[in-house]
Amino acid sequence: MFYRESGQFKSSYKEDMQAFPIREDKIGIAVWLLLAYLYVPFFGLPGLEYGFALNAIMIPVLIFTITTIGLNILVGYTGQISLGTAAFMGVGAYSCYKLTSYFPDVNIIILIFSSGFFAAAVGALFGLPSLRIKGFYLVVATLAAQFFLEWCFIRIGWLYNFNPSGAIEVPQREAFGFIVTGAAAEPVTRYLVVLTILIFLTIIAGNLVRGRIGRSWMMIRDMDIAAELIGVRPLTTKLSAFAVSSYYCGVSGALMVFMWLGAAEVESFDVNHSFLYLFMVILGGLGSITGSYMGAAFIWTFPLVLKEIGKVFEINPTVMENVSLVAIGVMIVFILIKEPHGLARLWQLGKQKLRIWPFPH
Amino acid sequence: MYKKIITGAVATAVAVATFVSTAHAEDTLYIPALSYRTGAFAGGGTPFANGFMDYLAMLNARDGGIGGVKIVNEECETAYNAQKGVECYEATKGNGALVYNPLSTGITLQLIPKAPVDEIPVLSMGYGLSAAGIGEKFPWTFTYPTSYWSQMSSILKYIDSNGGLKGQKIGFIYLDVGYGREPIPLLEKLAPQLGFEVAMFPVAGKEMQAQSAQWLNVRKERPDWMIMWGWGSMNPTAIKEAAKIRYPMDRFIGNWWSSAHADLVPVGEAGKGYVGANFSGIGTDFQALQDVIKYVIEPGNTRTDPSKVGDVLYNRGLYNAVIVAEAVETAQKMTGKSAISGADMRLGLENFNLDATRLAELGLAGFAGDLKGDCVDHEGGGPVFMQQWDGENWVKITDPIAPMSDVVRPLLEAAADAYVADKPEWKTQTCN
Amino acid sequence: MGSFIYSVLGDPFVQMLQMPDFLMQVVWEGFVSGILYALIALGFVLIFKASGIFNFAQGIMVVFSGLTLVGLHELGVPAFLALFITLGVMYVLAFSVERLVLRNLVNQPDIILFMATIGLTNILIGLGQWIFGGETKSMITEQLWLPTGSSVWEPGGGLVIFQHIDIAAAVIAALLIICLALFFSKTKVGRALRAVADDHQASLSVGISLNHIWVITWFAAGIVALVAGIMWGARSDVSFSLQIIALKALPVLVLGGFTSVPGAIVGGLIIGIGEKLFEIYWGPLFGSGIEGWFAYVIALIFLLFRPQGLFGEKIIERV
Amino acid sequence: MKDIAQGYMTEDGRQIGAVLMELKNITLKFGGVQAITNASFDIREGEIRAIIGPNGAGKSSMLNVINGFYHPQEGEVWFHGKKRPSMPPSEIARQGIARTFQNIALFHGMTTVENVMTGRQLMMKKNFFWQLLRVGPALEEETVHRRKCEEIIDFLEIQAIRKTPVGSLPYGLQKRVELARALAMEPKLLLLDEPMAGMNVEEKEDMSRFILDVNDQYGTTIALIEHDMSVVMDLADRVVVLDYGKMLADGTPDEVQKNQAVIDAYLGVEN
Repeated sequence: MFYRESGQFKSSYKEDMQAFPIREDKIGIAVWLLLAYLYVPFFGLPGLEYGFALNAIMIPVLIFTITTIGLNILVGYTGQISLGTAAFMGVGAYSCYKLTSYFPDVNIIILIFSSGFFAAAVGALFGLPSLRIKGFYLVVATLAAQFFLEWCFIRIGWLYNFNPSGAIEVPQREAFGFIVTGAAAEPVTRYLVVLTILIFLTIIAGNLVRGRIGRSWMMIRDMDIAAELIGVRPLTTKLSAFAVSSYYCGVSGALMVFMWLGAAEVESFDVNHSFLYLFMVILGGLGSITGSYMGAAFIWTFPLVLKEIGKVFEINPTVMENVSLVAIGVMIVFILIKEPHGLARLWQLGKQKLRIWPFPH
Repeated sequence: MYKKIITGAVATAVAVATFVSTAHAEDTLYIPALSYRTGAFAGGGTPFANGFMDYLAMLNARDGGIGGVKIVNEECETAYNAQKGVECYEATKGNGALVYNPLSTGITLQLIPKAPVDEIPVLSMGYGLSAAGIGEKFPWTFTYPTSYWSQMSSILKYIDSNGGLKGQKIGFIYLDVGYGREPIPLLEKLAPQLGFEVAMFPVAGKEMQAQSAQWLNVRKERPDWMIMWGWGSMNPTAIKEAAKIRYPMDRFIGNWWSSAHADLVPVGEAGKGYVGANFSGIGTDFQALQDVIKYVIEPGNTRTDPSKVGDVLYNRGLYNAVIVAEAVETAQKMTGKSAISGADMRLGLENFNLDATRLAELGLAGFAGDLKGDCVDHEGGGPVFMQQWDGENWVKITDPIAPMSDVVRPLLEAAADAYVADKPEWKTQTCN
Repeated sequence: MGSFIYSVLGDPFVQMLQMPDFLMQVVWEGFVSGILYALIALGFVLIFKASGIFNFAQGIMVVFSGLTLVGLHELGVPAFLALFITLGVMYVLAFSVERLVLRNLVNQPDIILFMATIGLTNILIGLGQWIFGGETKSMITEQLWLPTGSSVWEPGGGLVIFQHIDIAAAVIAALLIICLALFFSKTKVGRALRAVADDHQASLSVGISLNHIWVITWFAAGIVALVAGIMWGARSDVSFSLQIIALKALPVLVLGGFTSVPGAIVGGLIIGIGEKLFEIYWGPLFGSGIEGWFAYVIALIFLLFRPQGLFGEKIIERV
Repeated sequence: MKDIAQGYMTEDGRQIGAVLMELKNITLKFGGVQAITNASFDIREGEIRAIIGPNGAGKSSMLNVINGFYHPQEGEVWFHGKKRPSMPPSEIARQGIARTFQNIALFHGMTTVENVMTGRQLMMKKNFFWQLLRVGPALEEETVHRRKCEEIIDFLEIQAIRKTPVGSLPYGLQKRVELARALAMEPKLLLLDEPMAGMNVEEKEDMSRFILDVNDQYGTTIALIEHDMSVVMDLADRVVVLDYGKMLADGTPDEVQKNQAVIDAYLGVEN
């Protein structure tokens, strides 16, 4: 009724190759964007305290969405599993910190984007073994990256300017005349910066996965031998996936520390966080950018909702924390069994239902 | 099937939407407790949180709160995870939080810059950023009753008074994260001054329970004394390994996060002689603790295992609550308001006076050393005393040992300057 | 430069020769942790052989089984009854994993199954903390009649200390491996297991129930996990941080090959002894504390040159 | 056998050109197993060359040698008159050799049109940064190749399933998509590994027609493996017969059919 594609014809391949060929989808995206830019900055989220809505929900969810898109490029699109996500984020965060100390006057947003390149380089380096090894062996290689980098974040004092607390503390920096980092930065400024970066990176990821490079990733994922026999070079393809994925992780790591946490030590980049991001990818949907949004939002807000439910029923927060661990585990298994394409696929099915609503037959 | 999932998703969405921040009436004192009873360090987080919550609950039950105002003490689980810590902070600060006790160095570091902006003080009791003890530079952060650096200097004094420090080799075994590495600059500075040698034995966070390599190294290096900055399951493992290589226990000293019942009970007899630093009383032989038992534990309004009341970490959590309560009361007196704000609380934290008389009034005679709030000194410069494990329990073995403030203070000031240096708009204060 | 070369190639060996008793101690400690790594790796191998699943939850199974045992004992259950019940719990776990997870994921890509076991890890962490609390617990060593204390050997004025529990760990691990070997070669079920490992299709055609086999292997992996949990718990304590240490089994598997039981044992010993030697004699060059990643990096380098491991079979790809 | 040194005319009147690929004394071993023993034959420009033989004769292995997935222990592969050095299969694909697979190797996560587009990968040159932006030249390029793919889709009559994920297609159609993908590569040499296996008569007829049309319209050289002898005899210009890795015969379908060794080893079963 409200959602249909019949009657919409494409007269050129260009039109058919758009990200959202269906008109209703375009309207939907526009509504989301309007909400994100015009509603949230002024009113936060309905029913929630403004500061909480921005600082504890919107900003982290947007940042984790970048991480999830990045990891999805690797796991969902290229089929290479990685348990080193958090460490690659750390590379981004520590490089950004070093860049701000070397170039205090450069626009911080440029530095955040640049720090992604360091993560990309490190990611590609640890992705090298993926040429010879596959599947579970790669798990071990990425774990090696995770643990080795964690060690570096602690041991190389230069990375945190030999700060006795061993942590990186975000200095105050401005961009375009606004304070965007440090405690004095307004949540709404940080929110808008993160949102804009996310949208920019989403568009780029969307372009990549629909084009030649994305196809070569998916070829490797679906059948690497056939891909090779068609002329895809496994090394460059896998490395490009590792690099692009790590770039996203690096940028999100820098954003996480600079736009959200304000200070971080190695604990924020430990292996448990790598699992968390993998869960976001799985739950959202392997190989789906929309799913990345959903996965990040769901995994982050689910425990918060549980906490609130716990308060209502006066269940102590420890129990609720454990309930959320178990529930997320169960959901992961359930999703893998029932719908490996995750929430994104459910969303599509929902839309399909809408398409024929209210006359399902 | 999909119908169910979608219904579930809708239900979840509704639940999110009904996330109403519980409005707290003006006449309560809202004190959030960022605690961790899950995760790798739950063993230490649980008793601390219990002590903190039980004392405040006792004040509510016995006195009707502080100054006649009820305390609302809300627990938020952080799992010792900095991300969840931020989320807990944001979830609670809107309710009019008076003070944050982050109970994790990582979370403390995140809250320090937020405190002046949101005007809610941070009390990181004996953890967090040592430099925050400089009140002029960190008006909103407190590390009462002392800092890691002061503590280390007290431990060195203890060694000095037990056969001298000069020419000795001190082994330092630490959890290889920010917390464990913090005293290293002090050790490196003091070693040449006081003529001792240091050997470092880092223990990686995820190798906490596999320390045989470190202790083999200890056996190779043969230090005269061992000092430990450990936490969680690192502690009992270290003591067990020390016993294995037959390291003399009475020359093995843990800091105040490495010498609790939770650390030594699993070791038992093998840990006999192990020394630990502490700044809060042991046992339940205090009127205030008896009140806690009477008003909170016995009626069952708690999650505490009754047998663990009076344990080291329980009492430390309780002491944290005592400082908070005292600051609240001071603030109430100073401002004349019964329901105070975070800014008032800051005043209270700078002006309370927990001297021996006051402690006795609170039913805590001899529970801790004198502690006086101060504008300049947010560290308290408090002494620590040494306790020893007798195989079953902790026994206090020394009087409070004052820190080497003359050495520590300049170091703290330098660190504070460094912290502030790259923050142009950082708010400092001048005292008097 | 010269002194650097000396500190890499000279000094460590000089130290070894100067203190042979200490070297022996280092090797012994490495041997014992190697045995424990091997035990955990063995759990991985069992499941991988029978079902091709890389069971990431093996590490948490070690913690979970240990916690169940200690937790039950804390509730007043006598030690050996608690042990028996824990075995029951591990069977129930194996059964439910097969019924609720594996059965529904047959024929899915390996990567999906692997991710499912990560989900399972989360479930077990949550359940374990929920039921038994997150505090560190001490293992009921004496109640299980395991030895404590130590013996000293003084070769030529030196000192080597052997913890009795370590000796027990080595002996029990050896017994367990022998039992498993006998089980595989002498019993009907064991032979069926091997058939499954060799060829799923073929074993189906001779009428072996795959589901039944899976339950048995997961149960066997559970038993191995329990033994590893008891031993590690007795050496330090039972806590959730053991789970990450258990991941050390992964580099062990890389070295030994995913499908080889002797590979798991040899790999475990190489990693265990190698990382101790490296940490003690070469660690100071890196500022010590390198055990956290050493094994992984070794595995990584090894992967580049011999991806199938020491004992694994070479993979021939077909189209 | 006719003298074919300079090319020859087929029965249906097509002119066959010079040697495109020549395999000289190929021997391939897997451990102790000899998959191919000393096999030599050539493939000429524009011809349809069939490789036949009983199961296990080494036919698929031979295709794998041709496209570089297996490296023979002995022997040489000459392509375009040059000896081909040992190189990874992706490079060989870049020289213009495309293939289909016995057990369909489509990319199951993608739709038909995306699968066909993968065949154009090698021809798309715009670099990473254009790809990021997907405007101007990159989009132009994408459109050009998309148009080409749509032509092939039309040619093979699979327009209806254009946007369908290939995993859900019936077997026969999957084979056709695979052929489309290989054609999209505009190969100089197209290798078809049992293109008609598992098809019914009607599908086989369709597929035969497509193969002939491809050869006819695009002039593509084709080497194929097939079991169905009647199909082979209809399609192929020349046939190589392998048995247990050894060459039994090489020649036109008629010649091969009359060859006593072939009849004994293989066709003999039918007679």
